[in-house]
Amino acid sequence: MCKTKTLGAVIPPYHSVQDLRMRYNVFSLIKNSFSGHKNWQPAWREPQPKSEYDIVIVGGGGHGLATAYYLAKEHGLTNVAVLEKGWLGSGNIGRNTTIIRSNYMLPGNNPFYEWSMKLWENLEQDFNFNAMVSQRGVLNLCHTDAQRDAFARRGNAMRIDGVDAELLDREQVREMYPFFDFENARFPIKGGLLQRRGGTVRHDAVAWGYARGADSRGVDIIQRCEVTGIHIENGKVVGVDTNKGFIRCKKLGLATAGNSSETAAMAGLKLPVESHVLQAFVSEGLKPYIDGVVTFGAGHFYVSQSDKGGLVFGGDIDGYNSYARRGNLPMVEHVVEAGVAMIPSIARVRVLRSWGGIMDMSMDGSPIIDKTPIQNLYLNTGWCYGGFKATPASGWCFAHTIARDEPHKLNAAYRLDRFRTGHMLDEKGQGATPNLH
Amino acid sequence: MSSYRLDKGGLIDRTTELSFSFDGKPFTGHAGDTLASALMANGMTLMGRSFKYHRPRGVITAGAAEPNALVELREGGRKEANTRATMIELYDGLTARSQNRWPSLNFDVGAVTSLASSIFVAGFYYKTFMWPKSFWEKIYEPLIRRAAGLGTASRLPDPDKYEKAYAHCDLLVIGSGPAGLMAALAAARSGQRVVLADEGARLGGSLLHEREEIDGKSGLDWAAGVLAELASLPTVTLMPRTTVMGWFDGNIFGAVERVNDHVAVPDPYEPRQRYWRIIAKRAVLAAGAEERPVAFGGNDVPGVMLASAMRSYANRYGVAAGRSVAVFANNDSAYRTARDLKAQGVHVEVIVDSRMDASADSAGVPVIRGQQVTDVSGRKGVTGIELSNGTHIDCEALAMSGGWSPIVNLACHRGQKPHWDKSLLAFLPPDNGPGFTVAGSAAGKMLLSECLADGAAKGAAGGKPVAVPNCRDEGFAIAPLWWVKESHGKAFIDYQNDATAKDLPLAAREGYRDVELAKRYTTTGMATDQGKLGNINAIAILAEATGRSMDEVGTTTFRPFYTPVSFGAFAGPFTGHHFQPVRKTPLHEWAEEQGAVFVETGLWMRSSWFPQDGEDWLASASREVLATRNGVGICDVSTLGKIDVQGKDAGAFLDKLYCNTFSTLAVGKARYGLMLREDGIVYDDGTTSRLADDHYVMTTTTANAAKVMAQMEFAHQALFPELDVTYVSVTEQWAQMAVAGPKSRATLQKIVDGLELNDQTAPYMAALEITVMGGVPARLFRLSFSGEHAYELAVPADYGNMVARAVCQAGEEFGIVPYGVEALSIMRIEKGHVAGGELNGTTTAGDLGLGKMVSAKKDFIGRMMAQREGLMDPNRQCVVGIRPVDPTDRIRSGAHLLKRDDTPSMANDQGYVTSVAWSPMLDMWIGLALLANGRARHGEVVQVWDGLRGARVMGEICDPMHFDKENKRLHA
Amino acid sequence: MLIPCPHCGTRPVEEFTFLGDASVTRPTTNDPSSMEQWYDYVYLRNNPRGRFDEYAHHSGGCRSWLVVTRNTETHEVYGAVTARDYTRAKGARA
Amino acid sequence: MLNSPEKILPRVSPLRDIAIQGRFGASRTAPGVTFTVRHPLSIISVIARAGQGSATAAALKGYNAQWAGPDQYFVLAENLGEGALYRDLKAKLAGVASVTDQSHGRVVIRMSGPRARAVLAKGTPVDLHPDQFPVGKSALTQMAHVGVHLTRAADDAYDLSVFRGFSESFWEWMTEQAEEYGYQVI
Ligand SMILES: Cc1cc2nc3c(=O)[nH]c(=O)nc-3n(C[C@H](O)[C@H](O)[C@H](O)COP(=O)(O)OP(=O)(O)OC[C@H]3O[C@@H](n4cnc5c(N)ncnc54)[C@H](O)[C@@H]3O)c2cc1C
Ligand SMILES: NC(=O)c1ccc[n+]([C@@H]2O[C@H](COP(=O)([O-])OP(=O)(O)OC[C@H]3O[C@@H](n4cnc5c(N)ncnc54)[C@H](O)[C@@H]3O)[C@@H](O)[C@H]2O)c1
Ligand SMILES: Cc1cc2nc3c(=O)[nH]c(=O)nc-3n(C[C@H](O)[C@H](O)[C@H](O)COP(=O)(O)O)c2cc1C
Ligand SMILES: [Zn+2]
Repeated sequence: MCKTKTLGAVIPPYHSVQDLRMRYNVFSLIKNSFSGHKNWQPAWREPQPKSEYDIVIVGGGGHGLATAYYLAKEHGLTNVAVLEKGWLGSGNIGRNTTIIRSNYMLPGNNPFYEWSMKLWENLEQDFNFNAMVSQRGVLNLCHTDAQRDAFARRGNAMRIDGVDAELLDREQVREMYPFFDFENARFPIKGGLLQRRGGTVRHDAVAWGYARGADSRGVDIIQRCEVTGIHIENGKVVGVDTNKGFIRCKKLGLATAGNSSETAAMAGLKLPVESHVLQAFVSEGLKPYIDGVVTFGAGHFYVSQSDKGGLVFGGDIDGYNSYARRGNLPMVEHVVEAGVAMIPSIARVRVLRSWGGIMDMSMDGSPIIDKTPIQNLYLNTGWCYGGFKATPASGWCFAHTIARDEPHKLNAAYRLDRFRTGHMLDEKGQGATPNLH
Repeated sequence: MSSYRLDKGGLIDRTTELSFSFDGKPFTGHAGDTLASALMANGMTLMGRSFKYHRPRGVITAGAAEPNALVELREGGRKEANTRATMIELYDGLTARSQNRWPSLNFDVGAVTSLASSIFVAGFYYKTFMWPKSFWEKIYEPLIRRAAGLGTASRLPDPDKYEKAYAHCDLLVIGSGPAGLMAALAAARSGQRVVLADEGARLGGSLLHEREEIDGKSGLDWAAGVLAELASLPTVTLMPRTTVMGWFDGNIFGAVERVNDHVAVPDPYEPRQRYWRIIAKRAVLAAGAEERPVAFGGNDVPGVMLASAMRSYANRYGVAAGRSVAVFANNDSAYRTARDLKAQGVHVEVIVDSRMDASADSAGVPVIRGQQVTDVSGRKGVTGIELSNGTHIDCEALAMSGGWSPIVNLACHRGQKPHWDKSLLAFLPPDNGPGFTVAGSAAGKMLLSECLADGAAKGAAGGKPVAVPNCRDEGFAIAPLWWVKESHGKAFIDYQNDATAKDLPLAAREGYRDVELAKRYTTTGMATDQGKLGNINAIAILAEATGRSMDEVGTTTFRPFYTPVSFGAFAGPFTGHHFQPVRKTPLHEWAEEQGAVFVETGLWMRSSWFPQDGEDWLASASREVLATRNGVGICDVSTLGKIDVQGKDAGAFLDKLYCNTFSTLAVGKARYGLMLREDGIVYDDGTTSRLADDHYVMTTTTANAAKVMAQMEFAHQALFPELDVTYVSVTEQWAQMAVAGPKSRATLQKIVDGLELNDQTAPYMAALEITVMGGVPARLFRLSFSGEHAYELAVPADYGNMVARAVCQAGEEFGIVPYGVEALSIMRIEKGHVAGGELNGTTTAGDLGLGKMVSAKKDFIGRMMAQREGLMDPNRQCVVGIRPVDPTDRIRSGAHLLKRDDTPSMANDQGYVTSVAWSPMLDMWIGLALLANGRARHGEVVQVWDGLRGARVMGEICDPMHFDKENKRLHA
Repeated sequence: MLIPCPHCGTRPVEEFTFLGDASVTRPTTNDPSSMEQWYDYVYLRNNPRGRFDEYAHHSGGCRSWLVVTRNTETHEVYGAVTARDYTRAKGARA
Repeated sequence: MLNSPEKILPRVSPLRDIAIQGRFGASRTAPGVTFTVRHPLSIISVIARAGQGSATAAALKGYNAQWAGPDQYFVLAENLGEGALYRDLKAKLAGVASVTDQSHGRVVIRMSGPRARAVLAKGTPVDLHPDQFPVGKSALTQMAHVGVHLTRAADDAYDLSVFRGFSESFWEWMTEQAEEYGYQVI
């Protein structure tokens, strides 16, 4: 056997607490290129967990990381750990179709999502990481008069609160996307609701940016650390069991998305949530084809194009409870049939890859950000397919709720007990059937 | 241009010449060629450009894993971007174009990016393009987008057809090499239903391009014999050109058969591709192994290719990759390339073997041991190689082999992880139990004899064994070599995405140490080939960089699809107008005769209005309303859901389903019913009639018919199984027409048999079984949605058109008109009846003004949850009528309501308009709305705010019943 | 996924519609004090990783409601009974 | 007067103008598939009342009763006159089963020929191997997004019964699937 030159020293994980991080910009990039990019600092440390934190956040997804970031940034709370059972961003933040929008219509929802949009609009400068926030426009197509009326209601609900919305007619849609099916469609396109400020964001970069931002403020992000139990004494949370040992904490926030039922069960709570698998897909890379985000109104299909050129698309959940991050063929067909119905020329484009994520489907399709009946235990769940766009506001509001021990006005409607009292936030009007939301 | 076509050999038909063009230039090839082999035969090594740096690229493989030689195939609506030249079977008239280059493949301006490649390292874009903020969307991103992407997709509809099909088998064999053939044979001989699928144009797997002997015959002849036997068995289905692209739950495999991708234009009766769902009791994966490259400088120069691919081009296609070639390997198998090429008369310069102790038979080709290729000279084609000791060797092509990776993809599609084998230097497939086993090289068997025996054993799976044929094995030995770090030039790991070996340690340094993070940060393995070639090298480099073992690093997640699948295949025939089935009512023909304009309502086509003399919808609908209210109109209401409910407990069952009571309904009568969901929200409404003691027929809204049926099935089977009741949809059995207006009775009287219609025989809410037109069985309901004296007449569907015509004839003297759903909707809004806009899944019975219907005496679905405080809140939005203060103003659906002087804001939002209509009776726009505490606000003037359409008018809140409040007409 | 319908034999998942946790039992009382039971029944769900009894409607086949026992992590299907039998058995246990 | 309204009004199949007789699709070989619209038919849905499953089955002996769900059947007959079979069964099964006339609500298409099974395989996931789906067996399934009651009528003949409103769409789909084998409509 012959010897090959090794890399030299093995690159160790970075434990040190002091912040050596250099700012990201074109100058630091050029500077580093002269040294073969050997001098970049890690974007985050890989610390061992301390035995105790003021606040432990379970779940290193978008919401958990954003929560930690805003706890540190907005509330000065930095003795915080984020515990993530997989790798950083391995959950839904790392597998969603990246759409952001604030086209909600219920009073409990709209201001929250609009706040999220505002945070997106300033995010990169805030955390010095290019997450490619790209306001390419989100267009929802309608195919019946009833759908148009519903869009009018929604669009007005947006406009009434100062959120941008435009109602397009058929010709205006055709102008934007002339190669959609306007000739032979089973359900003709009649128009659409456009939010120009909607768009896409590079999903992984959101996790990375928040992680880097939180870490640099002293938050410990601990990967491969699974929470297996929650310790409660006298109705009060005192700490969590993990595969890395017991970690004591004064407050505990659960932001575990599709796994919420499991983590809440560790505290003896049964949630109004089901876990469902949602598939997503990407096509082979193409030259610019679809400029914005478009959703089909006569079937389950939505699509946008990534900066790499892949058409990123998806549709409905598979429809059965699942913790497997993969779906089955019927939904693939269902989604693609709708895709070709909307864009006949797409038939010869090829689907490269499919994957799935586990959605925390709530009973009314709206999230929960709240305190729980257990003292110092806070809950963030119920995002269905829509939690990516919520990431900044969710983190912001959850941080507020934890830090102040009371919900912010923006998340006041996202109460855990709203089903008991009958104050549902049901944008779709489907009722307590999570797989219809 | 010199020819690289060898004088003899190969499985091509040299007597058939096919012409084709590449980038507009004409070429010829032979039947049996791929586009790649034909281009190579014509001396074309440059076939594409890479993603990021636009590096010149040629073929690397002879198969499905090809990352470089991607072309735009065909033209117009048939244009396909990113098609692998190595998989395109040549046909006469083929046209292809290179992609991701401008202005030409040979001279590509985009290649300037490689000048700045020291900046464009992995993840550079996360660190820059943030300033100034507005530049991202306007400047940076468009540039990135234009530079990225590969081929251009067509914007014309695809003219070809696609199909779907199911198959069932006892055993599915994936791959038709020696292992697959033996597996299929073993199962087939014991009478099992076998499907043998291979993505190749021809069955035989590696036997088509290796020179091996089995049972004293050439491997090719042996395979032909086995295939002939399989083909002769009725229980065997052979599926060439069929890629099994995914393994799914229930041992269901997805597969795509390329029925007509090898011809210019498919036969008009045949699909281009057929998508299969293969439901297999058992499956054997015999997909073989993928040879992998080595990372060294210039390992992407056109002319550097995998050793097995070079062998394949020589043996199968009779094409030499160059006039003089060199071989670089860390294992024995590449020696075959030297031997086979030499036997074909190609000059083989040297074998460079990274091992000191290599001992394979080089057939006289000189071997340099213990050396590595550090760099390749040449830009658009290899001119020579540089060794670690500084030696330069001239050659036109370089065959490389970094070892073999079993093709385990499918075995990992359901979440299982492969494990590392230290001696084979390969990830071996996980154990998935007896339902899905792996055989041959896919299971890490490197010797032919092992592949044959393994295939036979996995195929028989404990059943009757088959004799394993004899063969001579080639030895196999390997020593690790992933990355030649002395290289000066770029050493590529992921060719298409331009990820280099150095990107991985960089990712690790920056904290992206997990293999999944490194993948996402560097984009390694994310291109169209999904890392089939390079992922193992990436893992090894990352393992070394982070001091972990291969197993600790592990593979990234294997996902469907094994190779990319066209949208068309998944969609099948369900596109365009056939996206969903069309549902037509029994009166469709009649409505067409009447000039109906149809509208999609769910799957149904409903007549929407019946224009005369160029009327628009509003004029037509208004005329229809007036004619109906002043005389008589007829409307097709067949789409309403109709459910036949029978049994001793039919009444008790309906009492559970509806919030009001039906067990007390008299035979011969109908009653309006309101159905809630268990959460207390209104689900559906409709009338239900009692035809006999144990027989009801209920109607549902068109939209909810299927949902209500499922709800009934659930309620009965899961909640109240003790009830003796049956229910069956009779929606399609009956053609149903509403006949409405003051002259409706007189009209119907003319066709009703032997019954004088009056308020005694047919009072309001009567439900009668009668006959019409001299014996046609019919059901007559005296119901009204329009507020007029009206009936609904149902007749068996096959008679529908005739009966409707007869009604029209009968009403002629009264000026009968057909009216559509637009007119229907106007009349119901005039009467304040709630429909879809108000039954929106969030309203309660109280919100709809129907609170009185809710029984307090019995248990029914939704009873308890409807009593929650949030649903009883008097400030909830409830249904009101609304009309413009200035009758010339228009109100639109979806406008929001604000107090008279409030400024628009969410906090001030009071509700919204749910339905509007132009009322020809009142000569103004009227509407229904949901308004906070609305019932207490009749008479209040509010703003009707429609910022979306730039309108704001004042509206007056009123009773929802806009017209004929006393219901005089109903009882007239 | 293949579901063994007791009436139709084994059929693929595309013929079925799912409705989640089948372990819940509809309360038999309308007494105001039973509100909490009703809330539990309508809104709270068992949502385990692993073995799970769920309602499935053979909507594309015989239209029977079934209770399928399935692993939510591996999607392995252990079996299916009719909802009618399941409910009756539940009643018998209660 | 009640017996035969057909005398006054003929029953009109929804496929009357659609299922046109002739030879279609590929014509290299003899037609692989033959379609016939079986119209008019009497089709009666019979659903056993609680606990009356076997009584219902027994009462249907001698009828052409096709399984159509648990304790449910479609009883078919060539047209016996409007409502005749319905009235007959309703009387026989009083108290035992619910009887509903579906004669007009469903359309039955007979597909036969050597490639009939191949055409069906493009739509239904039901395994049509004769061991699994012998002559006389019925299945409820979905094809081309349409619910189908499928019965094997003979070795290479199948009856497909669909709701009438879907029949035209279904016909279009099914005949297109048969094109590659060539088909005739008789
Ligand atoms: C396919 C797909 C497409 C989507 N598309 C969109 C879209 O276009 N727009 C949009 O707005 N939303 C979309 N969503 C939804 C969105 O991704 C999610 O709602 C959102 O990401 C959820 O919040 P999160 O990022 O915190 O979740 P996650 O990233 O899932 O974070 C939860 C984390 O908790 C960890 N965890 C769980 N249990 C434990 C434990 N016991 N111990 C430690 N850690 C634990 C998990 O590993 C996970 O990393 C999509 C989702 C999917 C799956
Ligand atoms: N030169 C070497 O050292 C070396 C290395 C590895 C293998 N081998 C030899 O190669 C042979 C391997 O035999 P084998 O039968 O295992 O494999 P094979 O390579 O002969 O056949 C595999 C076949 O599977 C097909 N296939 C792969 N994935 C598919 C999919 N998803 N769908 C449809 N088809 C798919 C391929 O097109 C190929 O035809 C043996 O003779 C072995 O000795 C030699
Ligand atoms: C917006 C988006 C774009 C993606 N683009 C690609 C791509 O171009 N190539 C690729 O191989 N995967 C792509 N993926 C899929 C990922 O490789 C991966 O499958 C997904 O993030 C889920 O992770 P997992 O498959 O590791 O479970 C993309 C995913 C997302 C969310
Ligand atoms: Zn069934």
